[in-house]
Formats: sequence, C-alpha cells, structure tokens
Amino acid sequence: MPDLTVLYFAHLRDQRGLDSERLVTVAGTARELYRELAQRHALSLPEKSLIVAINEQMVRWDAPLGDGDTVVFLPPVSGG
Amino acid sequence: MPDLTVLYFAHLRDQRGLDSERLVTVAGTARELYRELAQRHALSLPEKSLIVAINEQMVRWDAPLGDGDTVVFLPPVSGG
Amino acid sequence: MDDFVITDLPIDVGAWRRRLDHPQAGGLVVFEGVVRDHHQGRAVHHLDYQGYAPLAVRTGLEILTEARGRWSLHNAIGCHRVGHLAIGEAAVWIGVAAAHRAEAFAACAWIMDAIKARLPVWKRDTWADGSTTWSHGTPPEPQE
Amino acid sequence: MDDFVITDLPIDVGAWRRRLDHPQAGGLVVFEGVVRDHHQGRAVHHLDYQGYAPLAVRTGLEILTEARGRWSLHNAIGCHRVGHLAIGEAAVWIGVAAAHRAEAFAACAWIMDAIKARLPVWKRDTWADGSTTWSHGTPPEPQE
Repeated sequence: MPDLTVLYFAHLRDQRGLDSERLVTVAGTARELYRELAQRHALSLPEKSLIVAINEQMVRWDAPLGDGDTVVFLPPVSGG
Repeated sequence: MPDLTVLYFAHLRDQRGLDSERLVTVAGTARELYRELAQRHALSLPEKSLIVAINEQMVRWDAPLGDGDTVVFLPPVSGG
Repeated sequence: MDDFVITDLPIDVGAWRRRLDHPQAGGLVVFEGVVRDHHQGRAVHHLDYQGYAPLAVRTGLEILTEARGRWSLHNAIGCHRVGHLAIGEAAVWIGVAAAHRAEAFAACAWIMDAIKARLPVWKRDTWADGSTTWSHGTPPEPQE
Repeated sequence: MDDFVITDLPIDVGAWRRRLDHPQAGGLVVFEGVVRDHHQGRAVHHLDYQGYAPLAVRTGLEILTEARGRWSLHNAIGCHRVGHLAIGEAAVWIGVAAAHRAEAFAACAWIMDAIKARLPVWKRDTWADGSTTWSHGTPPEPQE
C-alpha cells in the first residue's frame, strides 16, 4: 500500500481542513484515492471538475500511485 | 492680401530651411498658397500627400485664408 | 533571473518593467491584473490567492515558451501573487517585448488567457460583509 | 492633469503608470513604444521627433475620447515624446484601465493604431553612418 502525500487547495482545503497530509491507502489509482478521500471527508467537487497531478505532473485519473508520491486534486483554476 | 503665419514640419521644414515664417500672399485658398510656396522653395511633397490645417483645425484644400491665420501643411505622419 | 515567479510578496512592477528593456525591442506591452473593489456586483473587501507553486511556476514557464514559439518576441516574463491582497494590489503582471507592437499585444493577451485557463492558482473573494467565496474557475487543461 | 501630453522631456513611465490606479479597474494595459537600435535592416544611432504640439494634443485627446466611447474604460491616458531620443528611450506611452482585460487590450491597441495614423508627429532616423531619413509615414486623415 503506497505511502502518499496529498496536498489540498481552495475548496478542497476548506473541506478537508488541512493543507496537506500523509496517508497510506489501499487505492491503486488516483481515481480510487479521490473516491476514498471524498467519501471519508465529504469532499464535494465531482471528479470531472478536477485535474490530478502526481509529483507536479498532470496525469490521467487512472494513473497508478507509487510509494512516496505527492498527489494533488486541482479544482477549477481562477488565477489572473 | 492676408498676413499669415506658416509652420513647417519634417521634410517641408528641411526644404524650406525654416520652422515658421510670416508672409503676405495673393493666394486666396490653402491650395493656392501651397502652390505658391512649393514653386518658390522647391517643396517636393505633392498636395495629395499633405493635409492642411488652419488655426489648428484640419481643413479642405479650398479653405479660404484670412488675415492672422496660422497655416500648416502636414506631411504623412510617423509618430508612435 | 526566473522568467515566471509565484510570490507572496507585493509585485514590484517597476523592477519587472525594467527587466523588459532590450535594445531591439520597439514595442513593450504590459498587463497588470489588479484587485477590484467589486466583483459580480458585490463589494469586495480583499482577496486571497492560493497557488500550487511548483506546478504554477512550471505552467507559467511553459506558457511563456509557447508564446515565444507563436510570436517573434525579445522577452516575455511575468509573475503571479499569492496570499492576502488588498484592493488595488497587483495579482498578476505580464510583460512582453517585441520588435513591433502587434506581436507584443497579441502575445500578451494570449499569455493572459492561458494564465487564466491553466495556472494552478485559486482566488477567494472576501466580501465587504465578511463572507467568502471561492471563484467558480475553469478546470485546468490536462497536459498529457 | 492632462490626459494626453506632448513633451520634449523623458517620459516618466512610473508616474504615468501611477495615474492609472483606480479602485474599480481590474485590468491595466500599458504600451510603450521604444527607440530600437535598428529599423528596416539598418543600424539606428538615434531618432528625432517633431510634433505640431497644439494639434497633436487635441488629436490625442480626441483619440482617447473615441476609445472611451467604444469601450467601457476607467481611464485612458498617454503621451508622445518629441526632440532627440536615444536608443531605449520611450517615444510613446499609452495606458488603459478597465474592469476587464479584454477591453483594456482592445482599447490600448486601437489607441496606438490611431496614434500612428493620425497624430501630427514626424520621426527622423539618424543612422549609424550619420545620414538621416524622415519616415515614410501615413497621410493624416482629414477631419471635416
């Protein structure tokens, strides 16, 4: 089971109540991890509104998780 | 015969050798004045490349000249 | 110096402008995005921006590189602020130097569109009544 | 202060920029036209600009007023330098403040096109070899 760091931004940071956390998960992919976290912490943003980044690279939802990965679920952006 | 001030810019200033001059003319219109000056001072710019301003207003070539007017023949502009 | 920066300090617009100086550049276009006192009809007290800094820097640099590929530019640089911003403070600064103005205008406007669409940065309005709202935002484009 | 100025002194770009500050403006776009070290493939030593100042000021103000009519702007100001300009000096500065960036970009680019087409100002290149050439230029549009 991979030992991950998850970073939270914007709505997800508010809903999780944390900037970041380390966790060990049974999830094998980014999609499985988001579903686990969304259920546990009542994260409201649907998957289709998010982009996943692993180790500072945007990846597909079915990207596999590896030990030591940093995972971020990016809400719709609003810079500028 | 109107007593005028004529201002010169760019090519016309170089060709006339003056920034400005006062003169009395028999010309009744801006066109007649330019033809008189072009002939006397070998001004090379054709009328169709110039715009006439009298007293800081752009006017037509057949605009009449009045005593005390300031007349400018504006070469093609190149600001910016 | 880095061509694209995420900073939690006020943007020194004079210093950024001086970095655009280039002897072959005839046209400089600068965009500044500034915190307004209103948004969607409501009075704004201040803004907070969060940014995923390492990915935002990389994305900003990619956008600038794409702009240099689309237009002939002498320079294209910029920065985005994060943290607490008061009314009138600059949230984003983008500067482009080109031989001619048309390229500089087109590139600067395109860069700003790309920044809005792709930079992993999030804006929260704090309204005059103290309540807060995260901006609706645009899902960032996947880059695969 | 005057919204459009003809000046034979160096343009204080910082001071002009500060005049754009406006609590309702979310987007500021600034254009600077700067003297390049080359033009049409030839090395430039310096430029001289002549301007018919009273008409140029009036024309500049008319252009800014037209821009304010075409777009919703909080501010639109600028200046044009005349006299002797060295490489790297600003010949023209135009700044636009609007609620949103699209208007600011469009208005600033349009103002510059109008300045180039209509302002009674003339540019002379002095080349590296000391010879001089008046720019070909555009006949100013009659305004009747």
